Amino acid sequence: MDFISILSIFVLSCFVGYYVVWSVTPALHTPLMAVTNAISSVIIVGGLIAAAAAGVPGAKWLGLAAVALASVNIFGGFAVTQRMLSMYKKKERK
Amino acid sequence: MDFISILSIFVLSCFVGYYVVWSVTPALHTPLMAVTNAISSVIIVGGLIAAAAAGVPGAKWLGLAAVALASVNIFGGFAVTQRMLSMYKKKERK
Amino acid sequence: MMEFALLLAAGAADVPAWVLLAYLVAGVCFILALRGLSSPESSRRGNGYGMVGMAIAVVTTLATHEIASIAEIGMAIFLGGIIGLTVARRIAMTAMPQLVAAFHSLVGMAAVLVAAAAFLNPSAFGILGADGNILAVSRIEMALGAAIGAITFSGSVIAFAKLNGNMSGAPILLPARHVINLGTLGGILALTGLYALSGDAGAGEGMEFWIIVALAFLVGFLLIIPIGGADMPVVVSMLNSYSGWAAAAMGFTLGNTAMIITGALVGSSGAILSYIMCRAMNRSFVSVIAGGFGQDASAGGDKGSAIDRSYKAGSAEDAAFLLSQADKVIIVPGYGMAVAQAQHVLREMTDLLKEKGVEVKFAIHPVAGRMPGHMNVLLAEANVPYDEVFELEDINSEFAQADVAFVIGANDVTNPAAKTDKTSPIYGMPVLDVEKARTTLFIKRSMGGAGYAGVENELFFRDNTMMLLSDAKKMVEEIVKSLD
Amino acid sequence: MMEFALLLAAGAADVPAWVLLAYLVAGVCFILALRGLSSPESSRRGNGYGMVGMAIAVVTTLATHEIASIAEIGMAIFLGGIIGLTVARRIAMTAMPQLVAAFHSLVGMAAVLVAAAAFLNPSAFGILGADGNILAVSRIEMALGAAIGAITFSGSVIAFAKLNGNMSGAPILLPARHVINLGTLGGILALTGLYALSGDAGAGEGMEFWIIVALAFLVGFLLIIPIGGADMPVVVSMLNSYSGWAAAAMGFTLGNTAMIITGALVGSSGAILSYIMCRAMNRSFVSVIAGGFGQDASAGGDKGSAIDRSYKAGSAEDAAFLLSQADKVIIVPGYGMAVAQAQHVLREMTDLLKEKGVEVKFAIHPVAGRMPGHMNVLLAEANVPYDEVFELEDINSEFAQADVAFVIGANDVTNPAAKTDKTSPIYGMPVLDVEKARTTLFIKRSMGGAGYAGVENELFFRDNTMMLLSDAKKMVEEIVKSLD
Ligand SMILES: NC(=O)c1ccc[n+]([C@@H]2O[C@H](COP(=O)([O-])OP(=O)(O)OC[C@H]3O[C@@H](n4cnc5c(N)ncnc54)[C@H](OP(=O)(O)O)[C@@H]3O)[C@@H](O)[C@H]2O)c1
Ligand SMILES: NC(=O)c1ccc[n+]([C@@H]2O[C@H](COP(=O)([O-])OP(=O)(O)OC[C@H]3O[C@@H](n4cnc5c(N)ncnc54)[C@H](OP(=O)(O)O)[C@@H]3O)[C@@H](O)[C@H]2O)c1
Repeated sequence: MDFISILSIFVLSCFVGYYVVWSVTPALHTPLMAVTNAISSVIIVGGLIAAAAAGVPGAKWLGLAAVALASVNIFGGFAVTQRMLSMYKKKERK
Repeated sequence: MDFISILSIFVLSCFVGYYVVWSVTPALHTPLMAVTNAISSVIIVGGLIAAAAAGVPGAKWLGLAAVALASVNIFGGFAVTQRMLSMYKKKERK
Repeated sequence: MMEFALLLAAGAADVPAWVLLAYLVAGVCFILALRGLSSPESSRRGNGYGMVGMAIAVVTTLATHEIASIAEIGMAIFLGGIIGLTVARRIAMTAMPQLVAAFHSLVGMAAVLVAAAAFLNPSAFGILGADGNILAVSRIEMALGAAIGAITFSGSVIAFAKLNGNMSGAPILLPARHVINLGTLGGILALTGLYALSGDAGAGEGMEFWIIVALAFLVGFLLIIPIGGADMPVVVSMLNSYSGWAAAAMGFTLGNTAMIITGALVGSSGAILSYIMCRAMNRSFVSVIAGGFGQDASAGGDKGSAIDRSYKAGSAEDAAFLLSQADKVIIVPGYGMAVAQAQHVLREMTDLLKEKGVEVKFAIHPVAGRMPGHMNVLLAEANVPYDEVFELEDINSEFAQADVAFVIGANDVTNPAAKTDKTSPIYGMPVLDVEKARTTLFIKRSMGGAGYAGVENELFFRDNTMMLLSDAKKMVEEIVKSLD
Repeated sequence: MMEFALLLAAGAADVPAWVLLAYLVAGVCFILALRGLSSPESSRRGNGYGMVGMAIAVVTTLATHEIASIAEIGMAIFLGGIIGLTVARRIAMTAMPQLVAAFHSLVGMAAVLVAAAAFLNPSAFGILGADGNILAVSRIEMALGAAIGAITFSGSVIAFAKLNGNMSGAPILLPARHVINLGTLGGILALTGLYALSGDAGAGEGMEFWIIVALAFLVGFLLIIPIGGADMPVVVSMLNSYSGWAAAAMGFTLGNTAMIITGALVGSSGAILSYIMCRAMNRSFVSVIAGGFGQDASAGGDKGSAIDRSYKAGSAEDAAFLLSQADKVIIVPGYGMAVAQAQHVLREMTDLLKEKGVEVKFAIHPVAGRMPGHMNVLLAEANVPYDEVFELEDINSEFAQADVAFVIGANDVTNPAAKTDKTSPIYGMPVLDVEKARTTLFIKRSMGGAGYAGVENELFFRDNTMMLLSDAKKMVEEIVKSLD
């Protein structure tokens, strides 16, 4: 991808981010913080690339460390979000 | 630009379009119709490319016709939108 | 895999970066143009962004192409601009629905012309492959762009003719029309496939392209004639959406960000407005597009009984008396106000009432009139401040405290049958609770005439309703005289 | 112009199309994950989308790279996953602010590690230029990504320590701290520029990179220590935003759509939440970041006078009597409820009241507690149905009809000084009108203790206020006993 494509994608994503976050209901702002945390661990992709490559061993260990840290976040973030969200219930109508 | 970049831009634009249109106040739905009309004449870009190229004369005339039609829309659309919008006024507080 | 990768390799690889950037900026300007419409204050600035975006797109294109004849292009723009500006200045606000339809048809035609030009001169568009054929993916985009454009064109022309009264609004129902339409659409898709796979697809080669265009013109015509005149607003909005997708398709061909963003914006806008209208009318989009509503309904509505039942008629003086005695008046305008062009004199009336210390508000139903936001723009034209105009949800609870609900040319949007009568064609549509006001005044021309949905309104025969039978403009003028 | 074009030519040109498509799909999944949070019903499905998106991104990456050792990678993921899941299962809901801060620090550190790995092994990332140097634009992206990541890391560690009580919440004010901070930030930017322009920038070459990382760790630390513990929520949210921008910067380096979309989403989310908090507190973002609030305010608040003035204290029995006699009770929870973990017993109390036919609602101020949505999640934990919980705008007008406003551990969000006293630090912040209820009950531990803003609350001394001085959990337990 050329730089301008990436830039275009970034600019449009900022608009999407703006609108999508404003549409989150205030009651779910805490889960929002947790889930954005989880998805920002997509940085794991960078760690995997570094860890996968043979060659420079320093880079590989850094990559593995990044993968481990990001994994804490991914599993922890999604799980804690799920735990919170499962608590939000409607009144049971009897 | 490669196809996937274009596709990415398109997909993100659809999200932006969805949110931006829902955020338009219902009182301005008529101007919205007029202004979307005006901006969809960005198709004039295609007409200009065809009209600019030397060579195939048929294509040139088609391009010029497209430019003329799109221009009606651009000038007419923005002008009528402007005319409508200039009518929306707040109460003058005396 | 190789095949697929080749298919995806779009042309024009060596466009300078600043050009791509300029188109991106133009696209962002268009986003800001629509974003401005979130409130009247920001809307004028938004429109400015739209103009800037268009200027950037045009100038960038002109600057990056070897121009054969700038004079001819200038002429074309000048000619189009003059016509556009003249129309925009002259048009009456009540004619907006027609105008929008007419403008759509132009966008549709322009898309067809651009696609045809790309077909004849693909190298100018950078879509000619190394083998002398147009790139397969571009062929698909071109064919679809042309087809959508053609449907938009012929559909909009019919919509214009019906809205403008050049053609009867009654639905014209061909036998087996659904089969014909689906067959033609299927044919277009099949031909697109054939064209994409064809081995002879150089510049101007391939009859398939022209047949697709011809069929698409036909389908646009066939799709719209069975739809009743009153359903046209939904159709116009749908066509708006189509014109957006056509622009997006051409944007794919040209790899042009501005066109893609615009296409997605316009496409969403049309689709969402259609959805909003259908929801507010409690009708399914499919039933609108399938057509025939206007006719069935006017056959089904039992208008006959209206004349037999007793109702209370009033004069302009009675109305003026009731209004001037009231503490709070809520005005409900509808399609009849637009027909009679009564908005200006209505505004005079509210001024007089306000001078007498009466609190006056306007209540707008989401589908009052014949276009989304129709009433708002007419009231704005008559200088009614927009902070005195309220949406249904915001004002509906206030009718119970109002002394007078003043209904001028609205009918369906006040009909309580929508709340109670499951057999009514408007059942389930939200309505304004005008019957909760102490007195309800109804302006319409006759007891016989029904509204858009063709159903009778129970409210006309209630004790606390007074009918003011006359043209809306005349009636309000007389009320103004009596108030003075 | 050539230079510029070269600068813009990012690497890794021959990635197969399906890979790019997969990352796009992952990005769209993340959008849908946040979109799901627009209502509790759709939120669980949204979270599912998020997981799917992450799985797609990970699998795609693994499938397209020659993997040296899948066992090691598997171990790293397994180890991280176990820790993450354990923490997620064990953590108390009241500790969410700390947890979020801790997680942020991990994302920040991961970004630093990835940038460092790219620095050492650029060819694996496809960012090695033909001249043996790392591409200039990638150098900028890497340096910025590493710097933002490092700031996020050290800042989040401090925020965690302050929120978790490992470190005093009091702001630590270095002399000339603004100058030091700005200088260090300037240094980082200057070094980034030097590094980008450097001629020796092969794999692992360039001390600038490491200095940038070191300075960024320092700046993160310096930026956060002067900020009071209570301002931490705004800081955490700001750091969230940073971690998003760091991910986006790495996404530019890798040309990875999923990372770019995520970065923009997370970046906006953090920024908007910070904005919402600041607006609801009527403070400027700059004043939060400039630091020192907690200290100034507790010095400024004239708490001394509180003890001298007379107020009406009540017992649990008095409260139980008033509550059971009421027709309508509105409960206003605040930070004190979280501290005392009183949400479960509060829910028992409301059940008893509902059995007695009392109408009970919850009113949540946008910044009640110490985190956006803090009270909502605690009440949800205690099984309070979310349709009994209302936002400020939706319920504020109902206090006038309530017999009892039951304020449990909230203070600032009820303080009428925000409406009347221009000199108050909370002036202009919207507050809950608890004083309009017939009787107001206030649970807090002592008359001396003030809330977050450190200002006195006039309401404690009003005739229709009854103070219930005790720990919130104990007090509500006693009320429950008396109600039985
Ligand atoms: N706004 C949109 O976007 C949109 C789109 C599609 C469909 N629609 C439909 O349009 C309808 C709009 O409802 P509405 O209540 O505004 O209008 P309506 O139900 O169509 O009623 C119009 C009323 O105005 C009266 N009228 C017509 N000309 C008049 C004149 N010159 N002077 C005085 N009265 C006159 C008619 O009675 P007489 O003939 O007896 O005078 C009729 O009672 C809804 O059913 C809606 O679903 C709206
Ligand atoms: N939610 C957010 O996102 C956010 C972010 C940043 C800042 N803030 C700020 O935080 C504040 C929140 O307001 P708030 O009304 O919820 O809380 P507050 O004003 O901080 O007051 C907390 C109250 O709880 C009492 N309390 C503490 N522990 C208690 C216990 N164990 N049992 C009973 N009472 C206890 C305290 O009095 P005693 O000490 O006498 O018991 C105090 O009156 C606002 O000023 C807001 O601006 C919120």
